[in-house]
Amino acid sequence: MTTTLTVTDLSKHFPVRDGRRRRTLRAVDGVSFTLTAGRTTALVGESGSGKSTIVRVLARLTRPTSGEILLDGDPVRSTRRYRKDVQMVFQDPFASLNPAHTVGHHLRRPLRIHGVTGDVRHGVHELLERVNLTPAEVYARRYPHELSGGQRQRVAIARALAPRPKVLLADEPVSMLDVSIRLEILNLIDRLKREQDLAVLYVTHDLATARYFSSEIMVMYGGRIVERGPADEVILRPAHPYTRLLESAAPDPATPRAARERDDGDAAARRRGVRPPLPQAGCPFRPRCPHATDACAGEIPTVAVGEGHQVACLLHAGAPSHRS
Amino acid sequence: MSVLSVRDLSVVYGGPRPTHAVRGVSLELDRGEVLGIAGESGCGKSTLAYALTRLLRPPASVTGGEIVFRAGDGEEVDVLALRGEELRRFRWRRIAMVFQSAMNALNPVISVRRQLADVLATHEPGMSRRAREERCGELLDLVGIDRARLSSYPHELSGGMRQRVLIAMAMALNPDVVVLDEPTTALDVVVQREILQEIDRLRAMFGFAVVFITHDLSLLLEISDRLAVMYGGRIVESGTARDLMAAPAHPYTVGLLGSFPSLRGERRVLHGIPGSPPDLSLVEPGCSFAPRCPYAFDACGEVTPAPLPVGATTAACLQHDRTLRPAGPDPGLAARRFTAEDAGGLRPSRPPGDPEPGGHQTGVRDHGGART
Amino acid sequence: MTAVTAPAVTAEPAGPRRPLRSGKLIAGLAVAGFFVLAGVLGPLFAGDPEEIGYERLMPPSAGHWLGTTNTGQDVLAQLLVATRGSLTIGVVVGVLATVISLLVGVLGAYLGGWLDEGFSLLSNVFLVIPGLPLVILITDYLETGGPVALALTITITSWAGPARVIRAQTLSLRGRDYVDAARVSGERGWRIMVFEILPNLVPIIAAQLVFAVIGGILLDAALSFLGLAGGSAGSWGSMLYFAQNASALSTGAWWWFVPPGLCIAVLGAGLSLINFGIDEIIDPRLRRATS
Amino acid sequence: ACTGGGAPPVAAGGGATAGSTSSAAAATRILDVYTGASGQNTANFNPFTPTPLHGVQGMIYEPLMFFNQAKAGDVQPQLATAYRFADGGRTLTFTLRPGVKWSDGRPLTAEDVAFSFELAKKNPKLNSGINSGGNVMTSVEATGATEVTLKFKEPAYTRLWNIAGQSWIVPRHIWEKIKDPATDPNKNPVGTGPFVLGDFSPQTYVLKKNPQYWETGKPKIAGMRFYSFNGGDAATTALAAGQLDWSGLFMPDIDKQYVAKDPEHNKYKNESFLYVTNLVPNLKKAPFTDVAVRRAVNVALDRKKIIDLAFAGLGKMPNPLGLVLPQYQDYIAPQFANTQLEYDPAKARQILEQAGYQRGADGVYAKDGKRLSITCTVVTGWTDYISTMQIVKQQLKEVGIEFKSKEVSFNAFSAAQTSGDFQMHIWNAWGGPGPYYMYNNILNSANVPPAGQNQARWKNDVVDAALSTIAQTPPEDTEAVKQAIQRIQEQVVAEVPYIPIQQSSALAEFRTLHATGWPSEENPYALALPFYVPDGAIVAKNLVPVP
Amino acid sequence: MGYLRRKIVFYAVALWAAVTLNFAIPRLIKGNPVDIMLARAAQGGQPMPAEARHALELQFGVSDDPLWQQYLGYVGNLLHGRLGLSVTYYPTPVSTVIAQSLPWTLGLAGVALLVTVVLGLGLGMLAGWRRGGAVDALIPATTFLAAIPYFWLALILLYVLGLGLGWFPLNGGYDYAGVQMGPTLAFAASVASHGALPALTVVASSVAGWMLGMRNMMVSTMAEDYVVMAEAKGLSPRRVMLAYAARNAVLPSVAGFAISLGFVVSGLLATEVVFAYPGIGFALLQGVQNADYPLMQGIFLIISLAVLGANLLVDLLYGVIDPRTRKA
Ligand SMILES: Nc1ncnc2c1ncn2[C@@H]1O[C@H](COP(=O)(O)OP(=O)(O)OP(=O)(O)O)[C@@H](O)[C@H]1O
Ligand SMILES: Nc1ncnc2c1ncn2[C@@H]1O[C@H](COP(=O)(O)OP(=O)(O)OP(=O)(O)O)[C@@H](O)[C@H]1O
Ligand SMILES: [Mg+2]
Ligand SMILES: [Mg+2]
Repeated sequence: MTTTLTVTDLSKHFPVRDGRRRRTLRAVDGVSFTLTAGRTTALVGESGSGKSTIVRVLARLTRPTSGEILLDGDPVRSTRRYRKDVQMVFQDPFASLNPAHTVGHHLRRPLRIHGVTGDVRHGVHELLERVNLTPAEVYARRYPHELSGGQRQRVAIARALAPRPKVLLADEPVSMLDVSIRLEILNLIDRLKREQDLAVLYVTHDLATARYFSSEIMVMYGGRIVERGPADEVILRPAHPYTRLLESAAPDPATPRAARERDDGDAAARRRGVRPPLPQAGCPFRPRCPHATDACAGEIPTVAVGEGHQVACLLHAGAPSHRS
Repeated sequence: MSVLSVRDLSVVYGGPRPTHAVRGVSLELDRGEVLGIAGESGCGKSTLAYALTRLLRPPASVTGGEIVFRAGDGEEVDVLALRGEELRRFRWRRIAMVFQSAMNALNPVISVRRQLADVLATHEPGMSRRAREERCGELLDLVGIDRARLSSYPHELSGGMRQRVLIAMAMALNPDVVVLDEPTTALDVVVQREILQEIDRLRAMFGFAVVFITHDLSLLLEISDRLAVMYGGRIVESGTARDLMAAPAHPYTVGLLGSFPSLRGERRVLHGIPGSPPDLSLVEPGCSFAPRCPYAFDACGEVTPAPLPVGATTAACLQHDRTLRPAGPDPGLAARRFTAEDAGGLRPSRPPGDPEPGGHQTGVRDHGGART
Repeated sequence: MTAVTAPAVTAEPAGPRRPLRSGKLIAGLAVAGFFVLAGVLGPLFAGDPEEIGYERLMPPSAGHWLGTTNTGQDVLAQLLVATRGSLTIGVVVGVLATVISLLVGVLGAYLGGWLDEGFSLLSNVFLVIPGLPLVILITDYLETGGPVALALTITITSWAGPARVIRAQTLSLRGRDYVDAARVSGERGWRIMVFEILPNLVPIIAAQLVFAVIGGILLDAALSFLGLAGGSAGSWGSMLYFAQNASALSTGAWWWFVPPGLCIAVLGAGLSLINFGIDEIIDPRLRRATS
Repeated sequence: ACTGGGAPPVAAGGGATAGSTSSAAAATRILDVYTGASGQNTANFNPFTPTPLHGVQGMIYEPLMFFNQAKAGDVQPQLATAYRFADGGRTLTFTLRPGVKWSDGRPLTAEDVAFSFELAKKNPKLNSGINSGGNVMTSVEATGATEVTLKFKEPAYTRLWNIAGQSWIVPRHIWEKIKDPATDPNKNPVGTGPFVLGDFSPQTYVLKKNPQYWETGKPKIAGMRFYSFNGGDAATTALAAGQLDWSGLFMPDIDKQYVAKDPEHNKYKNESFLYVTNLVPNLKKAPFTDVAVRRAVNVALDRKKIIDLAFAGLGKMPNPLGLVLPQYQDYIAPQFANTQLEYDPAKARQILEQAGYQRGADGVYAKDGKRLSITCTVVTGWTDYISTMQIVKQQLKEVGIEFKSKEVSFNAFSAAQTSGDFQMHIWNAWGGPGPYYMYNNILNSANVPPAGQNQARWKNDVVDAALSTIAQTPPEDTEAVKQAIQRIQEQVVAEVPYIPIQQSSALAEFRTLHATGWPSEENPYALALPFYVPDGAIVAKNLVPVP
Repeated sequence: MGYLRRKIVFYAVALWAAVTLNFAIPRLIKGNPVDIMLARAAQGGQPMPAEARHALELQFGVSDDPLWQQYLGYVGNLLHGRLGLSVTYYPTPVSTVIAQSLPWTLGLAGVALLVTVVLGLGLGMLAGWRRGGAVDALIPATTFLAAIPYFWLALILLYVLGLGLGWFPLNGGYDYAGVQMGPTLAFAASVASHGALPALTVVASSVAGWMLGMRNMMVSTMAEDYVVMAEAKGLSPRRVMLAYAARNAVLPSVAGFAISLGFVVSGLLATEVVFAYPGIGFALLQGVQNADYPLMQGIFLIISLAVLGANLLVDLLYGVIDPRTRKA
């Protein structure tokens, strides 16, 4: 049976202070998706759209306001058991390793905690070898500051793999790394995913790597998933105005400079310096959307626009809708 | 006629282990053009930018070379010789700079108005208060920010707005050159795009030359006229964006280009550049990229390569040195591939503990290798 | 997105492997070491500091290296015993204040919520309530305890500052990814506090400890000098008190008055140097450009 | 009874050689005085409060008579010219001096005197000691224009000092209008004394000459300025710098610190017969319940060394009788005429061994498994006592007694005195104008704290009876008084309730640059201590400015 | 909890704590004013007769009421501004004693603090600006100064500059014999010359802390991009130093100002004793020595209130100088 992590109607609200008024920030608002073993799901979206919040909720670092998380169809068990199955790789490899401990320590602890049987030392070496940090004995003795960024991130990945998890959450795992080593790390995650049949959630800003490394892409805006579908579908045939904006903004040397300047109305959405606040109901992108109508303030149905390709936008509401 | 010529510039951070951050860099910046400088973190890009704007502070010092600025009327200024009042007047009016992080480049406790007006008050003391106020408003208009925001403090602005304020500030005196040191790295892609377009528009309007620094090669390829690729304090390859993309001559450039998947294009072999950047405190002969270079051969460890014209670009790589390789560069390199397997030459000895580059191809759907 | 790969030179938090090379630190440690040695071994070699003799108010001589008091006691012997006393007070205050501040600061900041609100309120209140008057009042109550009770009292007024510093630092450490990473690994709360956060607080703790030691010694000196230390604790301060009582300075007996004050100042400066050294290790920017 | 005025002061020799001051300037010169005040002055000129400003008692308000403690039996008339006991000491009549005027010009009347005594009687808060006739007074009446009669429940012979010498006479016409005499600061004092209030500030104040003072020609000096210092050292500094004309500071090295600075003018007098410093054993606590221990300690002390080292050689040898000598030489029982305090460590050990103590391995005697260990409480920072402790410790160690000293705050010390929660402490015993006073203070079982100063908590029937006898005996009957005193001496010598350390060293420093006429060994017309009441006033009015 | 609410709770609790500590501590101290006064009288040679104890107890209002009743009474009196009568200066009200001494302390502390802060921040700024320069080289020397106990420095200065060289008067708040208190030039001059040495002591021993703090902040601030940017803008060095570097570097010092007040008060206490300065520090010492509960309470309360008030002021001021705190 393949492992799945199913998230249903997940919400996370933060009380925030707006000048003198208090209001609720819906960082994540009714999000549902499934992570499947052996597959990478990418989560993209603009800064502040709630990507990290989802990851933190899934990693049990933050309590959700509402929603259900099922691991292999079961509701979540004790945190410790859960953590054995769901692990996380952080964005910043410099911050996610404790400067006071050796690489060996970072790997030994999860092995001990999760009762991995057998020789712990051997387990550590095995992990290091799996992420290509050889000779393992040498690396096990090093401190994080003696490693380069890429090496650190590999240690972080090894740590996440230590309890033999089924789900790996990776929150922008390479955005802090130099371009030249990003690919290596992504390739490593990809390989491990296949070797260990992991379900991977890959959070990123970078549409290009999202397309390359994942089978499915989910696009978030304002706490909601506004579009999802097979990677190539979403990138090459974006349906939601926000996805289109995102896609057009991404640098792509393959596309000639002039071609970027096509006027699809997105420019209007870009010209604003100030981000309008998120509306309380309806489509969150409405205030920036060139196609917005009054109807966008109402209920937004999720419609399928292709094979497994869904979008929450009234522009496509003509198509048969599948509520999620 | 270049507005800025840099010849053989070297910068060293003093201390117990001096860091040779910029090593004999030569550049020409033409009036009105966009010169992109790309390179890995720590390769000396910012140091170069600070040297151009004379902002280096101890322990950094320029140890050699010269920087010449040519004003519109042809008058030449030896930038490195400027002192005191002269230097003060030269700054910003001639070369302005936009910093990487607008959050840090704006003083958090002074209002936007005062930070803008400061420039005007210093460089145009004759200007009346009212005129200054008006000009500040104009500047904000220019970058698409509401004038009312003049009274705001930096923390009250979004990241994109702050970056725009910085750009407005750079425009204040109509400078000849604007140095942009990673002006958009901290921003959301959408906002990043807005800012880039803003810069492009203003450049068209005022005609200043731009030195654009970033590690994001795909971005540079898109926006710059000419490109220089830096590695280990040196410029290893330069040329027009089109030429560089089409026919990179240096293995590092090849590797770098291979690190960026194309958003919409064909899927192709993707690989990183294994290994770590060089230690800039070591001054040894030889090519600093050699330890990571799949095409390195014996001479690479001994001879420091000089820039050579290779096709349409200029590259500092011994593979193209006919005296050392009469047969011409390795075919893999000629085919612009960056893999050990493809490398026909000797495999470089790796620094201890560096991983095998193995596995870097797995998982990537290879749609036919190199482009044609 | 920021790209970072080069071994960072500046932003690096102090790891245990960071070389502790700092001239100030070494000089400071040397001074402190000297006093510790004097305090521990000195009294064994010095004569009886209470031995009263007929050689009253004698200037330094071969017999009495630092002269005698108005009752003919040997100043050097007294100074050595006082060194022990002052150091004891300083160290006890330092350790206690640091322990309390660690408990309050780390627990509060890590657990957060009402506990943190309560703890930080408490430490803020203790910070604003003037210390010396409070200590004066309390020592009066604790008349009998001797140096340890005095140290306890001084501690009451000296834990709050360090607690605030440690809390702030813990708050910042708590937000670090490696703490979250440890949680994701399944580490328990106390283990995270003790093994993940505490080691990274070490430089700050050291700085606070040193600071509290200076504070303890100075406060004890002030209290003793005012005659409020509740019993002659045998510290530099009480030596000064007795010297002052006997008008040592106005009778020209500088050898009685100057050494204890100088000891306080030199030790204080030495400890400050240690602090600077630690500061420079935490924040290398503070190093002198030339060093 | 006594007659006559105060003895004319002997003119001090020398005289100012620096005589740049004209005699007119001398006459207006204000002398600078330090009485030991510290901190700020607050304007309190109410003589009935516990701590009025120095000079209020004596210089502004006067008592009826002056009891000179510097000279045994010397009693000088002041506002009263004579007194008379009747009715077995239960009635006391004063004859008042005629022609005395209040400083506002009104005459002093018998009504004023009666009112002053009545005030304390009516107002329990005022009854706080020196200004009281005690609550034994039943009535007070002006029995004539210059005569006042007081009646008592019990014979008041021994209370004459308090009644006549330490009770302040205030003008009725002013004080009857004062609502609460216990707390009124009496900002504009009107008295009969030789001085009146000049200017006042929280830092300093001046009492200036009362031109209509009853003793003609006095005072001669223009006035005195009273200083307040925040510490002994500041005062010492000022004194050494020649800023003060008169003070009562204890200076261990007075010759070096003070006299040497200006040997010609800087003089001092050691009033060494005022009190006795005792080690006070708590007789209610072991081991002092055992007289052998007290006696052993008593002979184990080398007092010469203690006085030399701890009291800078300024104290006098005390005697086993606990009397101040030579003041009361006449009262010594013949059998004790030549008794001195012994220093004999061997004898101390012998006493202990006879009493059944055995020396332990640590060199300390023990009995019934209890080591002979004494803890003596001393006030923090009282350096001469602390030094004493250090010497005593060494000396007792010699004879096999462990001695520890414990320094506590004055607060805690005084609380322990009252509660009896101490084993031993060191304290001064003071007397009065006669041997009775000291004995009564420290030996009378009625005066066990909190009531009085019997700190040893001694109860001896013979002593109590003797003290009671003296209280019932008219002072004229000196022989009866003497016999009673001698009965007490026998008990004291046998029982050793206190262990005397030294006879007082109270220093009075005065400069002869601006004034002469200070008390001297030859003419001890009053204690030279400026803080002593009313002696300070007596000295002040007898000073002669140096032209 | 919101920022504002947190602040209000803080001030309320701090105030309550100060008031209650103030009530509790003197009651925990052994001894009472009557015992003290009797002991003092006895020690001073004028032992009081047995009746005196009761009279004194009446006068000083030594109370056997249950503590809570005393507490209520105490709080009630405070609310009416009644601090009771001082024992030491009986029957003077505590408020009068405080009113007499407070101006001296305020004046001395105010001037000393002002000089310290201005000097310390100024020197710190210069030291940080020219790191490794002449001013920076002063730092070790000032550290040594800072480690010297206030009172010891005070005494040494007193003996060297006062007694030895005669440059300064030895003690007191002004020349008591020479000039009259009043709004005259002579008085002002006398106050100034008497205050100079105590103030110098305070300045000398506390300036280092400010200097060092400012220097370190300055060094950190100088590395900030906005300072580099200000330089890049071609602003004059003076302007960069003052408006960009120092302006920001001073913020933590301002925040620490109120906290440091407590230390200044403590230091002043010892200094006042040494210089016989007629301030509140010595009054407190007297209060303690005489078990003068009302006086101790009054002074402790005043000091606490002053420090709290200063904190409040700094909190308010901080909002003005650091716009970032206005929101949040
Ligand atoms: N603890 C918190 N308290 C209040 N608001 C929060 C908290 N954590 C996150 N938020 C808010 O929730 C929203 C979503 O944040 P989140 O970090 O999930 O975004 P993100 O998509 O990961 O952004 P980025 O790409 O910048 O990492 C943001 O507006 C953020 O300010
Ligand atoms: N103040 C300094 N002292 C010593 N070395 C320094 C200092 N600043 C930078 N360096 C070193 O100089 C080299 C070049 O730094 P620089 O900041 O120019 O790199 P960069 O290319 O701008 O990198 P990034 O992309 O991370 O901004 C690096 O190796 C860095 O470690
Ligand atoms: Mg995020
Ligand atoms: Mg840079």
